Parts: sequence; structure tokens; C-alpha cells
Amino acid sequence: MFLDIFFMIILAYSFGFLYYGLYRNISARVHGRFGPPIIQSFIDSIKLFSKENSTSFGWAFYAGIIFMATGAVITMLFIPFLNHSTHLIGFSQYGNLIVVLYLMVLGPLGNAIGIGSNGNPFGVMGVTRGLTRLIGLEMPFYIALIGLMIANQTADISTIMANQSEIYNAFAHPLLFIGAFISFVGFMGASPFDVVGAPQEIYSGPATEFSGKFFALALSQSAIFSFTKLLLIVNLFLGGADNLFLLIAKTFILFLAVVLVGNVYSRFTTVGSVEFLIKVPTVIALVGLFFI
Amino acid sequence: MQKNNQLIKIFHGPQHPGITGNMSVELDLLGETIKKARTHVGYLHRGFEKLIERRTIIQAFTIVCRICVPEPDPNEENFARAVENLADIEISEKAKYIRVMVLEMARLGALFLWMGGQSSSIGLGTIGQWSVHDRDLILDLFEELTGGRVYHMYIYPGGVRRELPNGFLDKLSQLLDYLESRLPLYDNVFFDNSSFKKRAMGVGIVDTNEALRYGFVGQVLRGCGIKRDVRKDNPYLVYDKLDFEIPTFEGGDVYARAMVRRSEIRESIKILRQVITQMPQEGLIMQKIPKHRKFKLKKDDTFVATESARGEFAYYMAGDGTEKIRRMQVKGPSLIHGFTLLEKLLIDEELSNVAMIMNSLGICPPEMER
Amino acid sequence: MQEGFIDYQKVLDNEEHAIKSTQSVIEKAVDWFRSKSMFVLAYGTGCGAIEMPPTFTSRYDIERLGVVGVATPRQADILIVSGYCSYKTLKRVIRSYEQMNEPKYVIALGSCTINGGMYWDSYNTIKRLEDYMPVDIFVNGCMPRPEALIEGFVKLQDNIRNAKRKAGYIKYIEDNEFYKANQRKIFGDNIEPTYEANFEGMN
Amino acid sequence: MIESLKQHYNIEQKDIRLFKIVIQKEKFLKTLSFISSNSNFITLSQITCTDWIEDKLFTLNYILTNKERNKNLMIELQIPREQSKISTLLNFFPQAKVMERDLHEMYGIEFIGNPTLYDFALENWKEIPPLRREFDTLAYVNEQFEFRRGREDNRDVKVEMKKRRAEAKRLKNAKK
Repeated sequence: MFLDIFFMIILAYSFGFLYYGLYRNISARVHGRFGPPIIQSFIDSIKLFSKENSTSFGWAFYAGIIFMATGAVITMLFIPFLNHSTHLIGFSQYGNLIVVLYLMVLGPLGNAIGIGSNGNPFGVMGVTRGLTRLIGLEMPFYIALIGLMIANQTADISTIMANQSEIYNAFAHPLLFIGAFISFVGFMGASPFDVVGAPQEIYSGPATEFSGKFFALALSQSAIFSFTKLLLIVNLFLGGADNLFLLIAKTFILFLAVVLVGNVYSRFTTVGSVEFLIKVPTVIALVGLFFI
Repeated sequence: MQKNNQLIKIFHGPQHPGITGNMSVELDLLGETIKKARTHVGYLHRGFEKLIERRTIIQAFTIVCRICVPEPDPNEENFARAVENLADIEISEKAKYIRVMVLEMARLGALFLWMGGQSSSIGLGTIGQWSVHDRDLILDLFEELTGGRVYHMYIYPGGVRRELPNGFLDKLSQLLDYLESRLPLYDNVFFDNSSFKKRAMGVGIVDTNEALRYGFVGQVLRGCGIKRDVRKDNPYLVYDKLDFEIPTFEGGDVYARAMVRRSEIRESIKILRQVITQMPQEGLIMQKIPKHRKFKLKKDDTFVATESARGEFAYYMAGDGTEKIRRMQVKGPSLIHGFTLLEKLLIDEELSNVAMIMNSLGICPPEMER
Repeated sequence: MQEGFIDYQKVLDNEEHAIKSTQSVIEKAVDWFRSKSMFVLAYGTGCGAIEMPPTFTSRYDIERLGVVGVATPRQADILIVSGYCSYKTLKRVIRSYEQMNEPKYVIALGSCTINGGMYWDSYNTIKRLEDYMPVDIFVNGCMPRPEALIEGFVKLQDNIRNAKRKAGYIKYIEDNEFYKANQRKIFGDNIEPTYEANFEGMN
Repeated sequence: MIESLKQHYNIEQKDIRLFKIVIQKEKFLKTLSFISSNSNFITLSQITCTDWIEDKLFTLNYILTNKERNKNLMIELQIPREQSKISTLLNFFPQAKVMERDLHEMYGIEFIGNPTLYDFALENWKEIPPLRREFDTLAYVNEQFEFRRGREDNRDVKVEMKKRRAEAKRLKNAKK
């Protein structure tokens, strides 16, 4: 059990950073250059852990970051990695999709606690933008997932995975998938929805005051969290995976789609992104509800 | 960063990824809406006008191109033309053509650099990578022609400093073909990109009625549909013998200015092609000018202007009969844009649009404070 | 290197600046990681900033060396002082430098940071940067080409890895009095940038 | 429209498209308002100032540009160097604000009626305004900064040039 959980965390951590390296490499190829080595993000995080951190803003600041990290890890632990497998399942037999959806909000809230405690206006702006965007993001995502639950008559992730043995949900309910995917791009923080950390506008947004180890922790959290989201989408819409290689392949394809979308679109404004998310993907997902 | 009556006061720059150069805009924010904007310059002040008073012509010539970093050649052209007016030098036809070529290449480079800045300011980094790479190819040609990548020190009073290298014009035409083959790519990903239109349309609208009177220049004016360009209005060098259009666009917003620049790239490629065909083979490139200790200006003053990639670049020069320049005053295109216009446009604007508006106005600090 | 200018790089590299490299394996590994990932503060102080875009974009792709730009001083390791510093800029540069977390390094770009360069007789630009803040690498030239900047980065990586030389931030702590005295000499007592610039008659 | 102005002022043509009027300091505001309202020289391109220290004068040039942007008109007037005062142009041209602010800092000219004469480029500057000719920037630099000492084998340029010339002359004589 604990060994299992340990391996899950290790896997998520390493795959998260591997995908970050791939993200930078693929965008570099789009830009027409070589880009950094794939393990660059890993090197960065080790280096940041070895830096001193000069700033401290009281206990709430630390608590916020701890919240973020824990939220990401716990969310990851409630999602089974593999299809019909007794390993790498974490707590998933004790929880279901509702719990996951609830836990997914924990990270941003913890972020808000931490940033609110340091008086940096850019950090506060970033958190405000993030929470505003979260509203727009969750509507289509939740609608699509509710549609899935209705279709499968269950909220258990492993059951939903098992039910797609002959046809994936992505093809069974394409509209739901499109709605979920668009908001998933936003969840991954990719352009055009990257309003939170827009450097040309508000420096690094929430991470403006993060330094040294805090920044490294934030990086690791986002790595684990992004892998978690990939995992969730793969499980729900792409039929899960029977072994690790299949898992890597499916997550990577999904990830590639996100990267390529992010590279050719420019950033929305905060209000603009919420408007778009409510107009387009929400409507698509709602229409998809009727075809179940 | 202090709070006073619900307005957060932040300094947008000088250390900021979204600022154009080393300057600072002091913003009073209500939420993310700007209530008051105030421009601060002086981070790049070097006192050029004082330094030039202490230098002879050739010494001043070496520093005058440092006034505007992205495109130094309009400065050299202004300086050279002002000195020629005050010393009664007439330059040859070939030198004029070479100068036009250099100026247009510099304009192309600056426009490509602007494309990078404008697209990065709205988070479309891909275009920045591509266009800076293409600008670098132009810089390579500059290096072959003048020996310098960024600062060329090529246009000297009396002509230009070097003969064209062998086969330079062929290389230039090949480069132009390459750039033209790249332009549709930029159109697809940047200019016709729906997300760029969504961001840029209706933002930073300049009032057309006051544009002329307030002394706006360049794309800000042409983006309002007013056809003004120094190359047409009072042509210098051989611009009156070349056939090119002054693109204009209605609307006066960021998108209009972007569209104007988009067609200007094509126009200056057209100009360069004509220069390549009409360039006279013979003709000396440098007139006979006195030795630099005896290079004296008559006691008079003059006012010259050149169309840079961001608008009218104007010099006022006064000589006093000695070998030193009595007074040289620079008026960059973005002096008025950076203060009168920017402080007006930013009011009730979103914080997310500051970088975009500054880029589209073509604000460049080193020429505002010399 | 221009005629008549001392080659400051040589002086930095000679014996009296060298330190004994007695490092444990852990320290060596940490230094390797530090040298492989450098975050550069996005602050173009002078005209050297015009050669940053080519260096960071696809022509001379410096991200291969693990060099990326970050927005805030809190996360940056390297401050590139790109060209001349006017008084006003130097105040902000020093403030940004002091906000950065250790270990931090400074690369001075262009001849104007070495000895004033083109603006040797200008009344508003400082002449020798290392009087006011410690400098690890000088890249001379006006402009320095992107290749020169990349070579500076490689040299800095080398210095970090096999600790040839006392790093700048250690010097800034040890003889802080020297730097502060120099800063006070030109700034008077208000070294901190005055955010409310002199606004009499300002409505 | 230059002709219509010619009836009132004696206009000197400096170039094909560059004209100049020299007026007295007293008639300054009247002239500017007349020209900017009765002709189409509606834009103020630049305010320039030249320091003629030998005859204790500042020469101000107000460079106007017409609507078609193809003719420039320089309006020249002279003000004394000490307690140099002149009224602002804010009422006619809003862009005069920043130009006057610049000149005020660089020359110490006081533009009566301009509210924004605070720091432009310099920050708490205590010397005399830097662009006045009596301000010696080299002396200021020498007492403010110290230059890097030259290399050990560094040689004085003047002496070196003399040596080289002498050497060249010697060689030439040796050839003969």
C-alpha cells in the first residue's frame, strides 16, 4: 500500500518534470531551435532547492504552499493509474470522481491563502485572475464530467475506465470531450488561457514572491498536478491504460495537443477568457448532455 | 508600492518584461483598471547633446548612431544631411542610392523587431522567435556591408564610408526573396490570428481630429487614415525617383497600426528591389571633404527630418564657424507619443493592455532622453 | 579590448583572487546543477539589451545552456547589466541585485561598464561598474556580439563549477563597506530609489 | 500660404521647404497665435535652444510644421541668459509641455505658466543645468568618478603619434 503510494508520487513527479522538459523542447522545435535538454526542469528544481530563500511572510505563506503541494498529491492519489490493476491505485477505491473534483480546487485555494499573506499587488492580481478564470474553467469541465457520470450511471473512476473497453468516451460523447478538452487546456495553464502568470503584465503572477525553495516546491506541485490532470482526462475519455507504456503514450498525445494549441494562440484578457469559456465550451458541453 | 485612497500605485518598469526598453510608467490602479498614468524617463540619459558640443565632426559621428538603438541609421542620415547643409556638400548619385538602401534595410530590421515585441506583448512568443531570427539575417548583411551588426557608422557627411562588397546586391535580393516567402507565415499566425484581432481591435484608439495638431507621426498618424510620410512629403535622397505607396488604415487602434506596419514591410521590400535595379554602377561614394581638424561648419542653423521605422526623426543643428558643432538637438518620433499620447491612452485601460499599447506606439526611451 | 584599457578579466583570473577549491562531493554536485541552470533577470539596462533578443531566440539559442529569463529578482540567479548605467538606472540595478537570492552572479556587458566606453566624458553615466557592485564576468565590445555573450556564460559556468574565483556575492558581503561608500559618493544618502521623484507643481 | 504670411513678416527661405522668421521676444506670443490660427502651420515640431555664451544670449527656435507636413517654419527669438524667462505655449500646443520640461531641465529656462517643470531625465541634480556651456562635463566627471588605470604597457597617444611621425620622416630621409 504505502510502497504503492510512494511509487505513484515518484512516477507523477518524474513524469511531470519530464513533460515540462518536453513542453520546452517541443515549443523550441516550433520556434525553430533546439531547446534545453529534456531534464532541464529537473535540474532547475534541484538548483532552486539549493538556493537560499530570503523572504518570509509569516506562517500563512508557508501554509499556502503546503496546501498547494498536498492538494496536488492527494488529488493524484485518488486517481488510479492503470486499468484493471491492483497496483498504482492509491486511495481510488475509497473515493470517486466527486472527491477528485473537490480536491482539484484545493490547490488554487491554498495558493490564494499564501499569496494573500504577502502584500505583493502582482501576486494578489494573479490570484484574482486565477480564481476568476477557475469559474470559467470549471463550468464546462463539470458539465462534461456530469454527463459522463450520467452515461455510466456511476461516479467511480475505475468503473468508467472499465466501461470504455469497446469504444472510448471521447468518441462515444465527442461534444463532452471537446468541452472538457478546451477547459483542460486552460487547466494546464497553456495559452490562450495563461492569464495567471502573464509575464508581460504582472511579472510571474502568484509566484512573484516565491523564491528559492518555495519556488521549487511550487514547480514540483504544478508538475505533479499537471500530470494528474492528464491522467484524469486519459482515464475518463481515452479509456485509461492497461500498462505504463500505454499510459505514457496516451498522456503524451494529449499533452502534445495542449502544447501545439498553446504555441499558436495569443493570450486572452481575463474577462475575455471567461467570456470565451462560458460561450463556447460550456454550450458545447450542454449540447452534448442531450445526446446521452 | 503604497496604497492611497483605494488606488494601488505600481511602477510598470523599469525592471519589467513588458516594458519597451528601460523606462517606467507609474500607474494608479483601481483593481486592474488604470486611473492615472505618468511616464518616467531618464534611465538612459547620456547627455548626447553635451557630448557632441565637445567633439569634432568625426568624433560626433561615432556617437550619434547610439542615440536610437533599434535603428541607428536614420540618426546617421540626419547628422550627415545636416552637416552637408551647413558645409555646402553635395553627395553623388550612387551614395544617395546606397543610403536609401541602408535606410530601408534598417527599416525592415526595425519592423521585424517590432513584430517580435508586439506579438510577445500578448503572449504569442512564437512570432518573436521567428521574426528576430529573420532580422538577424538582415544584420548579417549589415555586418558584411559596414562591419557592424547593430551600430554601423556607415553614412558619413559627404557620402558613405565603404564601397559595396562584391555580389552584395545579389545577396540582398536573395534575402528579400526569403523574407517575402516568410511573410505569408507571419500573416497566418500573427496578423490574421483571431486571438490577436480579439485583443487588438478597439484598444488604444487615437483621436483622429487631434492627431495632426498634436504632432503625432508615423504609424500612429497613418493608422488614423492620414497619409503623411517624410519620404513623400518632403523627399530626401532619391525617394522622389522611387515608386512606392504610403499604406494607411482606418480606425486608429492597435490593430490599425499593426496593419500599417504589415504593409510597410512589403513596401520597403519593393523599394529595395527598385534600388537594386536602379543602383548606378559607377560614381564615387565619398566626396572630397576637408581634413577633420579643418572640417568647419558655417555660422547658421538647419532642420532636417528622416522617416524612421517609427515616424519622423528630426534634427536641429547650429554651427558657429568652428570645427565643433554648436548645438544639435534631437527630436525622436516617440517623444510626444511617450508622454502626451501614452498618458492619455492608458486612462481607463486594462493593465493587460499596457505592453501592447506601448509596443504599437513604437515607444523607444533612448531617443526621448538623449 | 580597446587600446589603453586594462584587461580586467585577466586581473580577476590571477592568483590573489583565486581560492582553494576544497569541495565535498555534495558541493560539487550542487555547483554542477547551479552551473547548468541559470535564470537571468529580465532587465535591459542599456543598449546592450538590443542583443538580448537574438541571444535568447532561435538564432543563437542560449536556452541550450539552460539559460532562461525570469521576470522577478526573487527567482533570478544572474543579472546582466547590459551597457552603460546612468545614476537613475544604477539605483534600480543595485536594488534589484540586492533583492536577488544567493548565489547570484553579475555579467557586465559592453565597454561602457568597463571604463565608460563611448560615454567616458558623460556627466550622467557611471564609468566603472565594479566600483558599485561586484562583477563576475566582463564582456567587452560595443556592441558585444551574441557569441561573446554566450562565451561569457560558458566562462561563468566554468567559474561556478570548479570554484576558480571568489564569487561576486561573497565579495559584496565581505567588503560591503567599500561598495556602500562608493554608492554613497555619487548618490549621497538616498541610495534607495526615490519612487516619488521631485514633483513640485505636480497636480 | 507662405505668401499670406510674407505680408506680415519678412520670411527668409533657408531651403526648398524650410523658412525662417526672426522676431522680438515681446511679439512672441502674438506672432505664434497669429500664425497658428491664420495659416496652416498648426503643429509644433520642436523647440530648440542654442547657448551663445559669448553674447550672453539663448536663441530659441520654435519649429512649426504645416498640415501637409511638407513645410517647416522656424521662428527664432533671443532671450538673455541670466534670469531667462519666457511664457509657455501650452495654450496653443499641448505637446509643448514635455519639450519645455526638457529645456527647463537642460538650460534652466523658466517657462511661465507651465505647471510640469519638474525632473525630466535627471534625478536630484545639484549642479548648474548641464547643457549650459559653462558646465564643464569633463571636470565634473573627473571629480565624480575615477577612471580605470591604464595597462602597464599603455602609452600616451600624442607622444606616440609624434614618435611615429618622426620615425616615418627618418625613414623617408633615409630612402633619399
